Parts: sequence; structure tokens; C-alpha cells
Amino acid sequence: MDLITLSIMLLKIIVVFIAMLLGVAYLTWLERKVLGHMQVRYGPMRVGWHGLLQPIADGIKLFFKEDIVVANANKVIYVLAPFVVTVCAFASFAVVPFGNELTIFGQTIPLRIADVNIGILYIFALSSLSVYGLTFAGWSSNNKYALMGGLRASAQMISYELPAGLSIIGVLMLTGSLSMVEIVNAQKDLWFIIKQPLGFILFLICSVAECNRTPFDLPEAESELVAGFHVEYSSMKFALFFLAEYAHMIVMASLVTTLFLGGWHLPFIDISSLHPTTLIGQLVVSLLPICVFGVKVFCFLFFLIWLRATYPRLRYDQLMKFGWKVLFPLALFNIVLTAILQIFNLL
Amino acid sequence: MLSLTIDEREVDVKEGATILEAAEAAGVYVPTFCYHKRLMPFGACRMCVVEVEQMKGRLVPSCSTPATNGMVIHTNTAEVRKARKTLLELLLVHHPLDCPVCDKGGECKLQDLVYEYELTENRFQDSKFGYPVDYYSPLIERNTNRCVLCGMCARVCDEVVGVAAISFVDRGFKTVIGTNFERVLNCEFCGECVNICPVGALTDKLFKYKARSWELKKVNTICSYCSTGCTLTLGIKGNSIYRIIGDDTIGVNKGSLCAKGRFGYQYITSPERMNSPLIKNEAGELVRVTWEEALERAAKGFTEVKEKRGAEHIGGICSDRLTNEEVYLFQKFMRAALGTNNIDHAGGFSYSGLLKGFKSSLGYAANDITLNDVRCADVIFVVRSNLSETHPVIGYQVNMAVKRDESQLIVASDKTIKLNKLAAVSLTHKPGTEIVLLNGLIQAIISENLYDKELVSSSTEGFEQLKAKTARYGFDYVEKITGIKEDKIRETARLLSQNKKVCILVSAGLGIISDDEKLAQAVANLAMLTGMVGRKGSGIGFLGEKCNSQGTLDMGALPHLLPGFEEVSDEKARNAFEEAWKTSIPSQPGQSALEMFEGAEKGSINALYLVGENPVVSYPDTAQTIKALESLDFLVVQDLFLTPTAKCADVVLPAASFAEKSGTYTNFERRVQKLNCGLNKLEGVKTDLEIFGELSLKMGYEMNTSTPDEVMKEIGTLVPLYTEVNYSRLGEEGIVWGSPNGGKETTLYGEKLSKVKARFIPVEVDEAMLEPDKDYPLLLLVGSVLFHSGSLSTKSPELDQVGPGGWVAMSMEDARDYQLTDGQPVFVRSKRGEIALKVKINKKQTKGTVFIPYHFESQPVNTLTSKDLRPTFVEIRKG
Amino acid sequence: MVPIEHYLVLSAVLFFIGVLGVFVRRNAIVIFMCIELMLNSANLAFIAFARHLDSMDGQIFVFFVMTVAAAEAAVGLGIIIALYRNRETVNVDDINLMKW
Amino acid sequence: MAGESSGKKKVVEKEITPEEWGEIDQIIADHRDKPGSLIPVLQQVQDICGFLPEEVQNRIAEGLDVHPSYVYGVITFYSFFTLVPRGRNVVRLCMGTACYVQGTNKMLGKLKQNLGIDVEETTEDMRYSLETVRCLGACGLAPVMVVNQDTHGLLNIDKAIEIVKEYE
Amino acid sequence: MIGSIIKHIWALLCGLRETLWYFLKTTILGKPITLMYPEEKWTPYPRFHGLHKLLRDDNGKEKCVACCLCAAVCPAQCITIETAENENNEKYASSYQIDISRCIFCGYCVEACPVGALLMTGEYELAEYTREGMLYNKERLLRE
Amino acid sequence: MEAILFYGLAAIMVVSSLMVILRKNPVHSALFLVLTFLCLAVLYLLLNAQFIAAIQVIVYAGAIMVLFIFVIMLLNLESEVASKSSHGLQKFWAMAISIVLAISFVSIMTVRVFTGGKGDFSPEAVNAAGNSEVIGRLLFTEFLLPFEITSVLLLAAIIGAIVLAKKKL
Repeated sequence: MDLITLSIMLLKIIVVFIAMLLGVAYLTWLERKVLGHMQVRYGPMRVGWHGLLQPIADGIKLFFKEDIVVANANKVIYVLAPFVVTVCAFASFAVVPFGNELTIFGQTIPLRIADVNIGILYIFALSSLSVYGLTFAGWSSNNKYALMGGLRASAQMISYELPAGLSIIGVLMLTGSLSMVEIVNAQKDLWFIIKQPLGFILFLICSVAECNRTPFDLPEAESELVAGFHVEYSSMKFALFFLAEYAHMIVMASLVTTLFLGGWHLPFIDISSLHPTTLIGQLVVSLLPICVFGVKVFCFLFFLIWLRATYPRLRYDQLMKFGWKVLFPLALFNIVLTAILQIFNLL
Repeated sequence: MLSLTIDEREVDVKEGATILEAAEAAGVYVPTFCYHKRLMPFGACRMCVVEVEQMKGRLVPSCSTPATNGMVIHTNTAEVRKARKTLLELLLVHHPLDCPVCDKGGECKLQDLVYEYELTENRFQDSKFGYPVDYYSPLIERNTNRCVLCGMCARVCDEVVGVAAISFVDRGFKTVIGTNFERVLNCEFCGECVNICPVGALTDKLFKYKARSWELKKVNTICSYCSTGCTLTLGIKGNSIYRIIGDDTIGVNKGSLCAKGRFGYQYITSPERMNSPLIKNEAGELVRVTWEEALERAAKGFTEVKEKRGAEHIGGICSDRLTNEEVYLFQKFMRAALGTNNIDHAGGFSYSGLLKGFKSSLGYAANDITLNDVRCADVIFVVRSNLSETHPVIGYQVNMAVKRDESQLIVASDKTIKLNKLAAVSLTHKPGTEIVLLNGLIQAIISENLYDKELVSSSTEGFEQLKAKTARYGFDYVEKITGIKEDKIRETARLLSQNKKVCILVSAGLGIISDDEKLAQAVANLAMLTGMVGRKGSGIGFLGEKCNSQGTLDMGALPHLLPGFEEVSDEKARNAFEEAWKTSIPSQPGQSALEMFEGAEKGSINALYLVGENPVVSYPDTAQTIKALESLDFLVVQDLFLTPTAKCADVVLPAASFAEKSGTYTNFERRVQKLNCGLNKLEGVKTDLEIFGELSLKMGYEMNTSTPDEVMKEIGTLVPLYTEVNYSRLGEEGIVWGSPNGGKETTLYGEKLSKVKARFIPVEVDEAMLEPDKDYPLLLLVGSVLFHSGSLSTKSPELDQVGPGGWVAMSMEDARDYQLTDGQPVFVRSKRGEIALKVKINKKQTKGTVFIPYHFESQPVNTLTSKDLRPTFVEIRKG
Repeated sequence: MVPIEHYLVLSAVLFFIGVLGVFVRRNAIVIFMCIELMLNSANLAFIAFARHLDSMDGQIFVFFVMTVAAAEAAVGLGIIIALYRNRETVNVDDINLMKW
Repeated sequence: MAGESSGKKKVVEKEITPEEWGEIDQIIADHRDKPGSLIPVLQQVQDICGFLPEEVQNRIAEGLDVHPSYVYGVITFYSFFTLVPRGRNVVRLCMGTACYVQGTNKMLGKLKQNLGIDVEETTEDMRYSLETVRCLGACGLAPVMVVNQDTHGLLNIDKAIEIVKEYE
Repeated sequence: MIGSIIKHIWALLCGLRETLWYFLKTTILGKPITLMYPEEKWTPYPRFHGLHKLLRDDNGKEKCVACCLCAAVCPAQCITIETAENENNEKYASSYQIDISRCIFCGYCVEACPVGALLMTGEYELAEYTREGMLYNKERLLRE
Repeated sequence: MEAILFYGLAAIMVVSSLMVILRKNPVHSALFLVLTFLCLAVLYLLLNAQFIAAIQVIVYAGAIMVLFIFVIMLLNLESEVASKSSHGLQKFWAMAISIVLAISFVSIMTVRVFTGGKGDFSPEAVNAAGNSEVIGRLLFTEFLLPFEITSVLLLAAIIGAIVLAKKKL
């Protein structure tokens, strides 16, 4: 590894990190705005033009709030929990290919932080680790609401990780690899959403559940549990949970995009096959995939918010029943179907 | 007994009871306007109509229909309700619906009944009356527009109070309750009419627009004026009294009150009240200090005198307005903490007759009649007692006894008083000759052989002596001295000795000369002779001037007596107290109040502790009193106000008023009644109890009792008379000590004087001293008046308004002789001093006498009087 | 390149820590965790050998071990919950009856 | 009220002479200490004075040991008693139902006009006083008027005026 | 079975359509129901229970006769009245105070008032910086 | 680099696994065990077993340990009170284990028994084909029978767990 590669690597990490932070910040703004409009309201309007500075104001407010550590909390774990969650959420993005390659000054930079051959497993591993964050946050707060929230969160994530994992088996079967890049490249011609509609729907539902979003936001069901696992958190620790939740949403959106929506590919046009000669042209061709990827991610995020505006929360037993009795068999069915179709070479 | 059925309830009532009384006994509620327990049935309102099965076809007024055996009565049938509803409608035709601004709103009978009978609209319409409202009468406001003509005010004024200041005026639709020529009220202002008025026609001016009745907290407590011991119901909002009413279900007074009791409470909230202890500084000025400093100073002062000169150089005088507990602690403080017997109360005047006279004759310094006995007596003999002014509520009872139950009233008085109107025999004698009159009566009874021979021979001694000594009081002699004719004396003698229930009422402290003791003995002689004492329902009532005159005696605020009338010199009794108090008590009796003042001048008393006493105003010979106070080394005064006496003091301690403390008062009946604390203490004052306790602690003696309750417990263990008395047993009726079961069983002296050995002590007076001087031809009488008693009432502005001070009462004849007119300023002069006053011509005043009330600081009548207990003569000249 | 012996020593240390835990602790769940620790130390040895011998069998074995561990965890925890429900304790000293 | 309404009316001043006072005191002395003697005393006193002014009432009240307001109440209750001097001739017109329908109301108006006084007032020459009463118990003779002690029935307006004029 | 599943899924989609429809409407037409409060004021309904007001009669005299019924009926006990007599011997409230911080705006006081001297206005902007500011005395309640 | 990583991780693992048995609070024990497993996963990566590493995290850290923590929280276990009875036992076993450890150390370090013929799966070969692919192939060819048997085992475990944990069937 030479110095240039290393610095490029670092640069990518920093850019992606900042992009994630900004994305998260404006995702909150977007959510409030979209929710507002769907409910015939304005949403944030006061801070900046149409409330554009609202996330910054919120950030400042959270930063300056009193940091409370509950008296009977298990201090170490209590402090550790938000970091676990945040780290897991942010680290997941490491294997997401958000573009093809950027060729600049003779350097060809792949637009992903790392291409691991077990990329998808990596993401699953991290998302299973983030369960710890939620569980420990709930447990260490020494509050029954928090504990209930934490237990629900971990139970829900474990339950939905299974159908999520199974529903992408189809994709993996079609790709024949666990690498994210491979998966994206396999969709150059046809997105897996077409080949795997059932898988897509299952994964969509599971990803909503994984993000703890409405209608599966039981861990923080405020009408029952006040605020769920993070009820006792304030200030920056709360902000970290908040950050993690929205970062997790972005990761999930990226995952859906990568797995089913063709990643940075445009439909019908093969960007990677274009080889413009001018520098600008090259730049455009390099950056276009990022935009395509971004638009797809945005659509999925919008969809999540849209869901939140539309559906009421499920009951906890319904949620579990749905996960185990509907999604799980359907995912298995999808695998079998895909296998059969693949044997007969129909896909 | 009659038995009848009311609303399906069987009830037995006494013969002669009305249907309404039967209903009350059965617990059936019948609405009324014009009926009141204390009044005769009137039948004016027709609200109490009921249906009687035996009297079908009409509704009968239950208040005036006698019940008969087997009656079946329905009080709440549709027809009855309809009749009552119609009646209410008719009442509301003219009644102004100004309930929002009517002070009766919330406790108005009309309002309640209209509500009860769901009267939402009226079939009848007419214009309202629009009579002018009497805003100008003092204390009472009359709004005849609101009147329902139940007549209770006029009846209570006539039947109970005996004044009849208001009555029905005019007739038909125009009938109103009015005064003579619709003038402003000029009556006793007892407020009984206000209390009884079912609507807002007669209202309390002091209470006017101040608060609504539902906002008031009601606290029952005991009146702090005279010794009747009336129960007051304070109406309290926030921390002030807004009004005082009488509750007709409780207390000895059964709801009756006098002007002082009802309206004389403003001194409690007077801005003149002291709210911080004061200490005399180097420059001789009184400066405000903290309690700590003041008590420290007081303790130091007493200690210095005690150490330098000895405890016998310290004296203490308390008022007989203190509660029993406070008096007890006061004398305990003096005896135990200071170690002196120099204790007295009220200048040694109040009740001294009772104390010395009764104790020597009968063995107890207490009365043995109750107010109920007075009410039920066959004969009431009032001697030197202007009851209707000094003890108005007892006066009401006498009035009712005479008017309703035809008791015979004998009034022996030196001037015409209100009671003379009711008297069967009026003995208007020359001033100061009561004892001669009594001796004459005794002589008449003995000579006519009317006396109770059995009692005299079995339970008394000294009869022969009495007989010998009174022999000279023949009818002629008595007539010569007193001016009472033979036939009247004979009639009186017969009335007194031939009736079963006879009460003699004597007032304390009204004497021209301080002959209370002799008077008491003479009365006791008469009573023993006729067998009154020791007979149920009969006896002598010696009426003290202050609310706790009796209790102060009981608690031993006396130089020679310990609590419970134990002699100081009695070693056994003293030892009991010494043991309980863990200290030693001097065995020598101390000095009395007057001796103490004399001693102060001579130097044998160097420190005084005056509690609630104001000698500069209330003791005879003001000049000498001030001189005595000035020659003291150390003076502590404890009072509500900065009195002239307090101004002389080295340490002044502000005390709490009766409404601000708990405790007990013992009234003239020996009834121990509980004071209930209604108000929080004024900022900066302490109750006398607290002061005694803390001061004692500062002196190094711990009382071990801090609450009135605890003090009473201690009293109960040490004083046999008060063993029965403890707070849990003191209900609203109190406990009469010396009479188990609340006085139901026997009199104080026992049947036929079985409990005591009674002694006849013949008394004589020096008639010569009543002869007027050439230079000072008029005999001076001092005393209390209707609207004032003691200095507290003068601090109530409203009472001052109806009974202002600064006057001298003269007879019409004297006024004519001196060519004086009403209201003319004059100087009254005696050998000792001179004061300026205004003349008030009183037709009832006897010729040759003048009367000056002694309460007012502005007219220090005691500058004229002397301490030698001889009558004072004055002259008057125009100012 | 770390020699395989070091991996094996690490594996052994972990294994014996697990053993010690099983013997020392009285909490059934902790004992259970120690067993997991022992399994993992074995896995480490497998993987190390697989790397050392350029063979895939070790990894396959680990795969199976994990499967067994998962199954064991599910059943074991089920037993502990059942125990706790009946005895209100997970202290193995208190659970000394064969039947209750 | 009574006291106030009398203020509006024309009141003829009349002093009570010392002789009359003497007679009043005599009547009071005769009835003293007899229960229920107030009304006879008032009657006799009114016979002497013609009316019952305040000072007279006070004298009676004092003499009989009753409160002045009680005396005042009794006097105002009975229409026979008057607080103001009455004329020598008292004209009482019945306003009872039978008389009223026979026209005493009009008659009253005419009389008022004729005498120049209102009801319960007295002419300045002290000749007439005009009063109304409720029923005289002579409804058969309606309309009825009583002057002093004489009852006149079956009247009409002119006849009434004629009759009144006959009294000096 | 399949039919019912389809029906349910259709219902879910309908929900999504509805929210999207509102979103588009609000975003494009831009007519949210939100009131931009300090700039735009809300007009209370006629029977809104806002701040109390003491009324005067036609002659400008205050109608309140100080009967204290409002204070008696007030469940929050937030009305304090001190009564006195004026020069015409009439009762009036020498001090009338409503502690608006304790008031629950039930309107019983208005109902209880026998002379119609009390009214509840639409005034709803009652925030204050001090507790004392929440005490409305007679002068403030009598305001026009 | 690799050596530093190994020794560092080894130290962490030893310490944290010691903490597992030393901490009184079972939650802490579980946490340290998770830490041990995560370090182990990194060691697997060092040993070129990426798939196993991922599985280690997903299965051990993500599933099994979560289950443990779940159970601990569900039972709301108190910190363990050291029982006296185990004290003597502890000494005995510590002695026994240290002897066995010492023997194994000596044997491992001195007796170089672990030599043998190299297999076909050199790291280069495996990476070229893909770690997971290699494992997948092996599982479904050579190790098909054990693999299938495992599924039966898992089924049995699922049923067993349900039967045990369910209050009422």
C-alpha cells in the first residue's frame, strides 16, 4: 500500500463519513418536512429558509443539553451502548459501493471504501452487533420502559434478520458471490427487483423492521414505552442513538439499492461502457453513478418516511407472528423457487 | 305523656307540647319562619302548617296547635307542600331578590326554603316596596324591604331582652318592623334581633359586606367579658374575626348575647395592639426588642431584686381575665420560680366579697346556683346589682323568668334600673344602705318566725348572736336609714321565706364603699336563715365582673390561698404542692394588691409583675398608684395594649387575646368551659401561658407543662375541685365543679348544708360615713356600663360609638339644682383630684348621687377615689 | 507469520479458563458461557491447524461446531429458563435434585 | 312609611297645653300597673288632645313602662288613632266592595276637590278631616259615609257634599 | 384466502396513495392548515373560554356586586374577592383578583354570576414572565 | 503487523476471558465473552478464514450471545454470591488445571508434533476461488452427510428449545 492509496482511502472514509453525517442531518429535516406535508402541515419553517438550518439547531441544542447519567445505571455499559450502535451503523457503510470508479489524474479510484468478498455477511454481522447497543442501552438504564424497549428491539432485530438474510439468498444465488461489487455488477442488465420481486418485497419489509421504523417501531413505541431503550438518555448520547438510527436507515437504503435496484447502474444505459475523452466528460461519467445511487437511496428513504406517515404501529405479537409465520416461510419459498428456476435456467 | 304519630313515626311528648315540638322530638323537620325555641309561639308565618288526620279539611299551624293523644300528623303531603309553596311565592312578591349583596345570603331561611321547594317562578307579581333602608343606626342595619314579618326580632327584643325597641308598625300591606317614629335605633344593641332574623332584614353592620357566611370558619369559644360565660361562635376568615353570633343549641346563654359579647371583639384586631416586647432603655424610653431580650431582661430584673432584697420584695398581680391555666401558672411562677406569696388579682376588689364573705360563712368561695336555677326560680331577689347592664344575659333570664313563668322579682337598688319594670317589689333604698336593708329583712324574718328552723338548728351556728345583733333593725330604724317602708320589707320577707326556689343575685364591684365582704355575709345570713343554701334550685349568685373571676380564685391567685382554696399556712396542703412543684413555698401569706402598692411606696415591695392589670386606670386614687409604681425598682407589665400602666414599666410583654388562645374559664356558676383558639396569634405576641413558661425557664425553674391541656392535667392532680375537669370531658356545656354529673346531683353545699358547717356572722355598717360632706355634697358611684366592661371594650371603636365615655350621670333633680343641661361640660372634684366630663342627665339616677363609669382612660375617675374604702363625695361645677 | 504453537497455546489458555470457570462459578448461565468459551478455543485450534496444513477441513469443522453450539445454546438456555421458572434460581448448588 | 308619608301631607301645628298634660298624667296614673291598659289610655288621651304626638306617646310609654316603639306600633295599627291633629269633623268614606261599586271612588274625588285636602289630611281651619275606611258593615246602604258618629247611607255625590257641609 | 390477502394489500396501497396525495397537494398547492402563530392569529370561537372580563353597565359602573358566588363556585379556588361598601351603601368588590395560573377555564364563575358581571373573552395569549403577572386584578379585568 | 495484531488480540482475549469467570455480574461476563469472540473473529481473519470470521460474528456474537444476554435480562439475575463450599474445590481445580496447562505448554512448545503434509487449500488458492465458495463446495460435496445431519440436529434443537421454554404447549 503506497502513500497515495492510503491517503485516497482516508479521504474516501472522511468524505463518506461527512456525507453520512450530513445525510443523517438532512434526513431528519426531510422526514419532518415530508411528514408535515403529508399531514397538511408545514414542518420546520423557522430556522433558515423553510427550516433548512433546523438540523444544525437541533444538533447544537442536543450538544448543549445536560448530560444525565441515571443514578442507578450501570455506568460503563450505559455510556458504551450509544457508541456500539453508532459504530455499527456507520461501519456498515464501508462495504457499500456507491459508485463505479473515479478516474482522475490517472488514478482510478473505486468508489467504495472496501470491497470484501463477504461484503453482505459483513453488513449482517455488524447489524447483529448493533443489537447489543440497543439491549445494553435498555438494560443499563435501570428503567422498566427502557428494558422493555431494549428487549423488544433486540428480539425484533434477531427475528427479522433471519427472513432478511434468507430473502437475499435468491440474489446471492443469482450472483454467485457475497461481494457487493459483484452483486451490483450482476445487475448491469437487469435489476434484481425484476428477477426477485418476492425477495425484494420481503427484504423491503425486513429492512423497515431492521431500522425500527413505523409500522415496526415497537422498540420506541412512545405511547407504551415512553421512548423505548433510550428513554433515559440525553444530550450527546441521545444524539448518538439518533444518529445511528438514521445512519442505519441510510445503510438499509443503500443495501436495498445495491441488492435489488442495481446499485449505481442506470437502467438501459451502461455507464461503465461510456468512455468520454474530455476531463469533464470523464468526471461526469464518474460522478453520475454516485448521483444515480443517491437518487435511488433517496427514493427508498422517502418510501420509509411515506410509510411512517401512512401506517399505524403493529402490535408486538403481530410483529413477531408476521416475521416468523409469514416472512420466514415466504423467504424459504423464494429460495426454493429461485433454485428451481435457476436449475431450469429460467433466470 | 301524649303519644302521637308524625310521618309514620311514633313519638311521646309532654302534656302541653305543640305539634311542632312533637315533630322536633320525632326528628321530623318542619320549616318555620316565626317559630323559635326561645320565644312564645306566634303563628304568623304559616310555614309550619301540617295535615292532621283528626282535623281533616284544613291545614293546621303546628307551632301553635297543641298535640293531643293519638294524633296522626303528616308534615310533607302534596297539599302541605302546595300551601307552603304558595306562601313562599307570596313572600317573594315583595321580597327584593338582592341575595347577591344580602349578607344573609347563604344562611337565609327564605333562600333555603325557596330552594328546597324548588320555586323557580312566581305566579304573583307586584312592585317591590322600596322602603328606605336604615343605614344610620349604629351596629345594626335595618332593611325592611327584605322583612318577612315573622316578628321574631320584635318578640326577642321584648320577650328575651326586655327592651322592645322595635315592633310592628302600621298595618295591612304597609306593616313593617319599625322603631318609634322610624328613628334610628337607640337600644341596648345586643343584636339579638340580628341573630334571630331569618332573612336579611336586620343585619350586623360590622359584618356588612365583609364576607359571605359560607366563607367563615365557625369556632365556639367563651366570651371574655363578664362572668356569665356565654358561648360565642366566632366567624373567622383568614386570620380575623368577622362577626360573632350566638348558637342557640349550645352554651349557658343558649344563643343570647349582649352588645359587648357580640360587637365588642374589635380590640382583638385593633391597630393599637402591641406586637413586640418593649424594654425601657437608658433614656427612659420604651424600645422594641426581641422576645429573647425582653424575657432575659425580665428574668434578670426579678433575679436581681430577689437576690438583693429577697423574694418577699417581689409581688405579682394578675387580671381575672386570664384563663384558669394561665392563672395557675402565674401563681406557680410567683410561688415556685420566685418564691413569694405576694400574689393577688384584680386589685383585690373583684369577688373579694365572695371570697371572704362566703368563705367565712359557708366555707366555699363559690356560688351554688346555675343560670338555669335563675330561669326557673319562683322568687329572684336582686341586691345591688344592675344586672341588665353588667350581666345582660343573666338579665335576659330574669326577664324571661318574670315574663313567661311569672317569677316574683324583688329589686333592691339605689336607683331605678331596668329590672324595676319587672319587679313585684321594688326596694329603692338610699345609696349604700343595702346591709341595713338586709339586716332589716333578717330581723323581719326572725321576728315573724318565718325562718327555716330545722336548717338553722341542725346545720348552722351563731344564730343567737345574729338574732341579738339584728334586733335593733326594727322597721322604723330601717325606714329611717334606707327609706323602705315596713310593708315592703314584710312582703319581701314573706316572699323570700315562703317560696321553694329563691335566688339572690348580687353583683361584685359595684359598691360605693368596698363592703362586698359584709354584703356577702349579710346575704349569706339571709340565705341560711331562709334555707336557700343547700336547697336545690335556690341559692346565692354573686356575679363577678370578669370572665374568670371565679377561676382566678379557684387557681389561687391570692396571697393566702393555694389553688383549690388551700391555706398557704396549712402545712399538709403546702407540702403537697411543694412536692409536685419540687420547690419550697413560703408558709407566710403574702401581701394583697393594695398592700403591695402601699409597700411599694414604703419600699417593702421593689418589683412588680402585672399581668393584664392596669392599676393606673382601674385602682382607686390614681395619683398614689402612679407614685407607687414609680418608686419600684423593677416593673414588668404584660398586656394587650400599651396601657398607662405599661408606659411606666421596665419590661412590657405583649400578650394574646382570648380568641388567640385555648384554655378554660370558670363562670359564676363554677362552670369550667373551654376556650377554643380561633385565630392565629398576632405576629410578635405570645400567650400568657407561653410567657410564664418561658420566663420561668429563664429564671431557672422549669414548668414541665407547655400546653393548656398539660397545665389542666397538672391542676387536676393537685386541686381536688378540678379533678373532674379535663379537656376530653369538657364538652360544649363545660363542667360545673363540685357537682358531679354536671350539677345534676346536688348543690355545692350539699343537701341541707351537709357538706359544710355554716356560720352566721352578723354584720353592721357605719351608717355615718354615708353622710355627705358640706363641700362635697354628691355621692360618687363608679362601675361598669352596658357597653363597656374593663378597658378592652374601649378599644373596640364600634362599642365606643354606641357607648362613648366621658360623662357623668346626674339625676334630674340635681341637674335642676345645679342648673345643668344634658351634654354640658363640668368639672367633678373630690378631695383628691378633679376631672372634666360632660353631664348626662339620667332620670333614673337617685338624687344626691352621680355615676361615672371607670373604664375610660380619657376620664380617670380613680383620680377622685381613695383607697381607704370609704365612700367618695364630690362636687360639681360648670366647666 | 505467527507460529501455530502460539495459536495453540492461546487456544489452550482459553480452554482452561473455560474449564476453570465451569468449576468455579455457580451461576448456570456463566457456566454455560464458559462452555461456549471452550468450544471457541477448540475452534481457534481448528482454524489454526487448517491454516497450518493448508486444509479446508478445519474450517468445515468449525462450521459444524458452531452449528452444534447454536443448537446447544438454544436447548441449554431453554433448560435454564425452565429451571429458573421452577426453582427461582440458577445457582447450580441449589439445583441438586434429580426430580422436583 | 308612616312617619315619612306624614311629612308630605299638610300638618296643622298644634301645641298641647299644660292643662292637657295634667289630664294626660292623670289618665296614666289611673291605669299604671294594670295590664293591657295601653289602648284605653291612648283612647282617652286622644279624646283630650285630638291626636297623639310624639311627646305624648313618650309620656305614656314612660308612665306605663312600655317601650315607645310599642306605643307607636299600636297607634299606627289602629286607624282610630292619629299622629297628627284631626279636624273637628272626621269624614270617613267607605271604600268597601259594595260602596266602591256604587261609586264612592268618584265621591271621594269630589270631596277632596271640595274640601281642598287629600285623604288623611285636615283642612286648615280644622273643620274637616278626610279618611277612608274598608267596610262599615252597612253594605245594604251603600254607598256609605260616616261623619263623626253619624252614618249616612244611600248617597250620591251631591248629597254627600250637602251632608258634609252641615257639620261645623 | 388469496382474495382476502389481495384485498388487504390493496387497502395498504390505498393508504399509501392517500398520504402521497396529501403530500403532493400540500407541496404543490401549498395550503397547509398550520397557522403561523405569532404572525397569524387564531380567531377564537364565540363560546371560547378565555380570559375573564368584568363588565360595566351602561353608566360605566362596574356590574359586580361582590356576592362572592364566583369565588364560591370556583373549583380551582382562584378567585379572591374583598368586599366593601361604597358611599351609596352598595356592596362592591374593593379587590377582585383572579389567579389565571390556577384557573381551569371551566366558566362556572360566569354561570354563577347573578348579575352577569363576568364574561369569558376570547383572549388566550396569557403567558407572562412572572407569577405576579398571572394575577389579574380588578383594573385589568375591567379593561375594555 | 500480523504478529502485533495476534499478540495484542491474544492478550485481550485472555484478559477478557478471565474477566468472564471473575466478574460477579453475569451481564459483564457475557459482555466480556462477546469481546473475546469478536477478537477471535479477527484472529480468524488473520488465519485467512473470512467466512468463518463473519459467521463467528453473526452466529456467536450476534445470535448466541444475544440469546444469553436475553436470558440473563429476562431472569433479572442478581450478582452471584461467592459460595464458600466451592472454595476448596477451586484450589484443587486451579492446581489441577495449572498442572495440565504446564504439561500442554511444554508439549506444545517443545514437541513439534504438528507437522504433516500440506493440503490443497493454500491461502492463495482459497482466495483465488473465494473463501466462501470453497467452503460451500466442500460442504455440499465431501461433507454433505454431516451437513444434512446438522440440519436434523438443528431441528431437534429448535423443537427441544420450544418444548423446554414454553410454559404451556
